[in-house]
Amino acid sequence: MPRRPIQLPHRIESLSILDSEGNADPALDPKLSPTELKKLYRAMLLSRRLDERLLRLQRQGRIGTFGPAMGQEAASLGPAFVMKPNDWFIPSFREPAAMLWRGWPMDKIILWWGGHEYGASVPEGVNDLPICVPVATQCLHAAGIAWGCKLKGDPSVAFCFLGDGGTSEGDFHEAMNFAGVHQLPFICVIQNNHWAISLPRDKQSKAPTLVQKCIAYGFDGIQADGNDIFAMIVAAREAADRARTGGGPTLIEAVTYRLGVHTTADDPKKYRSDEEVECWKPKDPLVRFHKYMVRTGLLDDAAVELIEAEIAEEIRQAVERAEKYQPDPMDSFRHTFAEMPPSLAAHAREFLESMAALSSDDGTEQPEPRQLADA
Amino acid sequence: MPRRPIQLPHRIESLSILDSEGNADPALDPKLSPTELKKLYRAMLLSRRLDERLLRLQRQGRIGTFGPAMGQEAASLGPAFVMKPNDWFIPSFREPAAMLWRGWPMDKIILWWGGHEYGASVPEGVNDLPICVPVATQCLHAAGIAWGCKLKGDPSVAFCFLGDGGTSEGDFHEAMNFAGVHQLPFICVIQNNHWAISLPRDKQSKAPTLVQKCIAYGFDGIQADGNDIFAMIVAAREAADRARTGGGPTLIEAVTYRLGVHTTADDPKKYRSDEEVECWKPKDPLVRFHKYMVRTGLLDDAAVELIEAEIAEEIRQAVERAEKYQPDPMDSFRHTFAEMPPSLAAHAREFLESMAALSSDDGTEQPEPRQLADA
Amino acid sequence: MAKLTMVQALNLALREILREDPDTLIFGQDVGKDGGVFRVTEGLYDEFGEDRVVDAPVAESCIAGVAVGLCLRGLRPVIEMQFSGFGYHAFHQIENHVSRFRTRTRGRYTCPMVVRMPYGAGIRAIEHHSESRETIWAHLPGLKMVIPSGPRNARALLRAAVHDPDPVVFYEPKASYRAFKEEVPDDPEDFPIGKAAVARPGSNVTIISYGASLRPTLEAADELAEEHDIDAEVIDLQTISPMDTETICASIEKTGRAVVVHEAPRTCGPGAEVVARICERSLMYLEAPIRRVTGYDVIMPFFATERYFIPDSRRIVAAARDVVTF
Amino acid sequence: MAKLTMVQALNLALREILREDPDTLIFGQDVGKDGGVFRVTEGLYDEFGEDRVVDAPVAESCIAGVAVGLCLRGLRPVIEMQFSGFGYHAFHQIENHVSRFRTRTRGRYTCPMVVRMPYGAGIRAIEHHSESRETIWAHLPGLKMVIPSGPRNARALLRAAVHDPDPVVFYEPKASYRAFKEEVPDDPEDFPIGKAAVARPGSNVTIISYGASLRPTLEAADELAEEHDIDAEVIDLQTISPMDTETICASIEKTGRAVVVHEAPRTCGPGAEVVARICERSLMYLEAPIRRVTGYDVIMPFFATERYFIPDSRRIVAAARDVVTF
Ligand SMILES: Cc1ncc(C[n+]2csc(CCOP(=O)(O)OP(=O)(O)O)c2C)c(N)n1
Ligand SMILES: Cc1ncc(C[n+]2csc(CCOP(=O)(O)OP(=O)(O)O)c2C)c(N)n1
Ligand SMILES: [Mg+2]
Ligand SMILES: [Mg+2]
Repeated sequence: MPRRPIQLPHRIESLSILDSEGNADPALDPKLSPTELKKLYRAMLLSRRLDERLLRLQRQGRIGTFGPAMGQEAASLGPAFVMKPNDWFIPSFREPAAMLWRGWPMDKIILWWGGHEYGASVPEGVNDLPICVPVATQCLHAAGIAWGCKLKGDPSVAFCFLGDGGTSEGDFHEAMNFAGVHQLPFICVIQNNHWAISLPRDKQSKAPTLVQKCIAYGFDGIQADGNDIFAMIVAAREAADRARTGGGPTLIEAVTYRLGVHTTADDPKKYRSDEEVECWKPKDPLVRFHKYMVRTGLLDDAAVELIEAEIAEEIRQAVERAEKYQPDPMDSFRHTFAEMPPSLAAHAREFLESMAALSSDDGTEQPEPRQLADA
Repeated sequence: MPRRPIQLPHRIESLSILDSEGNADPALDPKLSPTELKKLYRAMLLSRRLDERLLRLQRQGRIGTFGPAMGQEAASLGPAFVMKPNDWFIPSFREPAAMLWRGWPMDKIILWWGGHEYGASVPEGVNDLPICVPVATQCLHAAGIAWGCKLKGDPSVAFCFLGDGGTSEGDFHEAMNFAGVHQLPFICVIQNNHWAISLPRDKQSKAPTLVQKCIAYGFDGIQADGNDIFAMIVAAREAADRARTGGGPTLIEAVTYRLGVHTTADDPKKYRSDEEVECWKPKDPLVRFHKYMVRTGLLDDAAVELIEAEIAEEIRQAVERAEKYQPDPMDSFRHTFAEMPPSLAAHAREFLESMAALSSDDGTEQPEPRQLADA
Repeated sequence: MAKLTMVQALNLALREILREDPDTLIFGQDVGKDGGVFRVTEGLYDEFGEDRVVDAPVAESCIAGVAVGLCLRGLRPVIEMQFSGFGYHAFHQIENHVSRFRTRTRGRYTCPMVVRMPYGAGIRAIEHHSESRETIWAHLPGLKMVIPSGPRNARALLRAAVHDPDPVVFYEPKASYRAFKEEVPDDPEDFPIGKAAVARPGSNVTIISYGASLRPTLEAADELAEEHDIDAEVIDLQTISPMDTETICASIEKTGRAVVVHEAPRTCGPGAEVVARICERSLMYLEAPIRRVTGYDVIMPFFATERYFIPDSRRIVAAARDVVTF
Repeated sequence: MAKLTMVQALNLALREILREDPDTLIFGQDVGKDGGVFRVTEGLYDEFGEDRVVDAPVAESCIAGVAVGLCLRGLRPVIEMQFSGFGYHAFHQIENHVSRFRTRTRGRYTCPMVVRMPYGAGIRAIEHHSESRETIWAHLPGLKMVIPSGPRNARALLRAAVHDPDPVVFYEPKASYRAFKEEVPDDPEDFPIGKAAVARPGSNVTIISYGASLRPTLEAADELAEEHDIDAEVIDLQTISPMDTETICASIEKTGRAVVVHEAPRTCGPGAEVVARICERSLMYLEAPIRRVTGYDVIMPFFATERYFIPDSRRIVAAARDVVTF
């Protein structure tokens, strides 16, 4: 036929399971065990409380600029719940819920925002990448990891996260396309929180959904309610099953909302209305999950209080540990290369002299750089 | 509904009008006048003959590496036919047919391949960009030009060309997305010639068509037979009408084939079969258009012979003009900045001395750099 | 005359150029309603509207490449990379096209754009927000590379950059954004691009610096004078490329001694170029080796320890004393 | 011992490392069946198959970023940018990630990859195919920058680059790809990264060069000896960063005179760094200003006139004579 519509073989769907009142659609409910549900609830709450604590620490000048993830906890926690230990988790910067779930020591997270490389030194035995600042660059790392797994015959899956803004970057495109070509075990989760700092979602792309971008790469996608822990689990599980059985990549658009500031350096009042934020509050993933847990009798006020107390203590201890951390500025020289070349060793000596002079000069206490064997 | 397929508002179609026997579908035929048809035929033949001549010049060492466009003439000529003089034409490197149609002096094209900036110095009064080498980078320029036109209230449209390989670059993605957001008068023509040097189309992207990539950006697209001058004209005209009436961008996938080498530095025998090439020969746009012209009585052998003779002479003269061209190497200094800063002027003096020494040293004839007032 | 911070001075310059020339426009992430993450474009969206102060998607190559198109169409974009650490995403557009359009088309097309980027350490920012990579731009032929050191020259150099017929990469030292105020004349002024300034005249040693390092350099000069009886001449490069050899060498030929100061890593940093030019033209005037007080050849650390990696007046004083007592 | 061109020597090195280490793989545009546009990977696809010699889509950031992921997963990719002029597309991945993974994770993750890129002028290639931009890589902490000058060191340095636990940008002088043959030992050899070589011993003047410029430099040295009675020592840097100050300065302290030669533009080029290091350490040995014979600060022209812009032996001889007779 000389003129005809083109049929697209790939499917995109939208999914939501838990409503604002905390009712789960029985046909779609992933039917988790009470233990699982309680663990998930606690994890979501933990992430929320840690965010709140970090906001206070920032105001007190005890950490630097901080970007909270409030309102987006389900979007990363759902997929984290689905990940196996050997799967790879490639975060952006709004996935503390998933990081905690994956076993990151909380003090590392605190220290990342406190300006310490220690916070990026991924715990041994955990297949995760550290927080990634340059938007969408991590998508290519995830594709590379997924490809590496495939080449090695390792059944692990790479779970990659980015924001709605990140979809505009070339690196997102190049990663998605590559993952499609090689049919990689690659799951890309877009946390569409409707804002990229001050740019609203509809100015980021004319595409009515972000999930439809998967069509450009020839694979499937699903738009899930990102504030619905069940929808996120189901979407991620289907994607993971597909990836594990050689079915290739999946794009998941998690429709969520950034309830707070972009970072503590940001003032959202300049660009968005309070009404919009109010509208989203009832959809808060924690509120909804809480309603569900109470409604199903898995939690009551007393149980929640207990969890809150435990969490408060856990956070208190982590802050304490974090604030005891003493960096060694020589580490910058030590970890530039596996071995220090002579010209860098000369810089290291210069640095040591400068540190010594600084301490003797102004009498202030400076971190004690450990001498280097090779400097 | 908790789980449902997502409906896409945008339309993608495929279009072909002229068949391999030179029959045009009467319902879709753009009904050009005999004069227009003859002009188009001559233009297509001119581009083909120039390509052939450039291949010979390359073998004789009279120009450098050359990338022919044989087999792809209709894909750029169709859109060029639709462009108005004030529209902007942003080529890649396989659009000599369109360049000639737009009025580029043939010697400039020859001199571009001959290693002279003169070949990139766009004729005054023509809204075109020169040949662009870094794949897909020109897409952003086209988007910027389209935006500039829109901001200035200028009804011009930007026509941008790239290859199937180019669609993998981040810049293609960023340009398409931006054009969508601002609903720009931007037409992007992918010349899908099935190869990016040695990478076949199906290894470039898993998407079954390239046109479907427009869905990622929220606008319409059409897959046209790129070896069919009529399909290309109709597709481009619809896109241009949409652009001119504020309807935003269009993606056109021109399905064509690179009949020749990637460039004269390339040996396609290493990676593709002769059978594949043979398969495509009957679809050659020039062959099909020729059949149409003969069938409809617009041309006969004598007429074609006359055109061939005219073209041969035109090319001969252009080569002669091109080979008379004398570059001034000082132009590199002259055109680095509007005004030459003192440190560059010092380099220019050094250069002049070196040129003088070179001429006196080896007695060979060197281009005579004109002295600079400011050097 | 008003006393302004650098942010205010840059804002003033942008307001002036938007008023002056209807073909100018501002394009970058969050430059609109938000006024820029550092507030450099504050209020401009309200005054000039959404067609002249335009928010970009999160895509830096897009910002630069679209700006090329705008230039070709006759506009004069002032684009912003939110942090210089993300300007690398646009490196290919700037190398492949911005720097070349004039020469490859023999002047038929040009790219009179300004690429603003906040750079450098010292504000306790997160990873990737603290580098100084001026070398990579200064090395590219066809580009100019400008770095102001204070409110007054920030305003005057940014105006000049916009008026320049060629592309200018304009690094803004974010550590100096709000660190101090300076008198900025009410009447618009442009400082010439390609000219260094003698920020403090002196006779015993020449200290060459620019950007955020100028303040510790001037402090060092004061201390050298007060405590060590050394009269340092301080040169503020202002333009990294094309570099003003004349002003540098004239000073060296007077003082015979030099120290170069910058935050960028040492290897192939602008300081190397300063030294090389001195050695080519004024070697025989040198009475002591030249010292480079610079960033070390390491990645700028996360902010908890970054301050030890930024040249401070102490290191500059020590180097100048070494050079003078050589 | 076989006499090989540089292309053959590089091919040999790649074949060796693919045989040696099953975790290595080659990834780049047209490296597979096509054997690379310069035939450096010829035959490797046939020997090692499509999982170890892999064609990339036309997307350079993809090549580099995916290679980061491969490294994190324990592989050792050797990636190719088809021409250095398109390596800029990957600059952000290399700056933001390749150079930093070790330091930011304190050694938990590393990027032991090699980024091969043909660079430089002299083969009558089209626009964007003839630049020398080693500075932009040499300036980045955490990266090593290596440039061979002939078949033997090309093979030995590429092997060493692959064996290096850190990322190496490996520029290949395409003008030298087939220009001459050299004996390459049958037994594998690695040359140390970070070490310069004395390519020709001498006593009157030190000429420091690398890559494609080494040949005209050696020609110049011959001419200086034969026609001008000047005995030049030639140093082949081999590694641009980390630079081997020791070898350079030891030579200067012997000869007292220096010329630096490279094709890259002069401003902030590697030559500036060489001069700066000499001035820091060996200034008092210098008997004449140092001369830089380099590319000019212009865009490398299209090929019809490019040869006038590449340092040739004539310019080197003239500079060396000036320096010696100063
Ligand atoms: C490559 C790059 N460009 C710009 C920035 C500055 N920046 C940080 S976050 C952000 C917005 C990102 O928006 P989105 O992807 O939607 O993520 P969100 O912040 O909403 O989670 C920008 C522009 C950056 N970090 N990296
Ligand atoms: C950014 C960039 N990367 C690589 C190249 C080298 N190169 C030139 S043409 C080409 C293939 C392009 O394929 P396609 O876009 O399909 O265009 P075609 O050559 O088929 O017309 C490549 C990789 C380039 N010119 N630019
Ligand atoms: Mg967002
Ligand atoms: Mg193609």
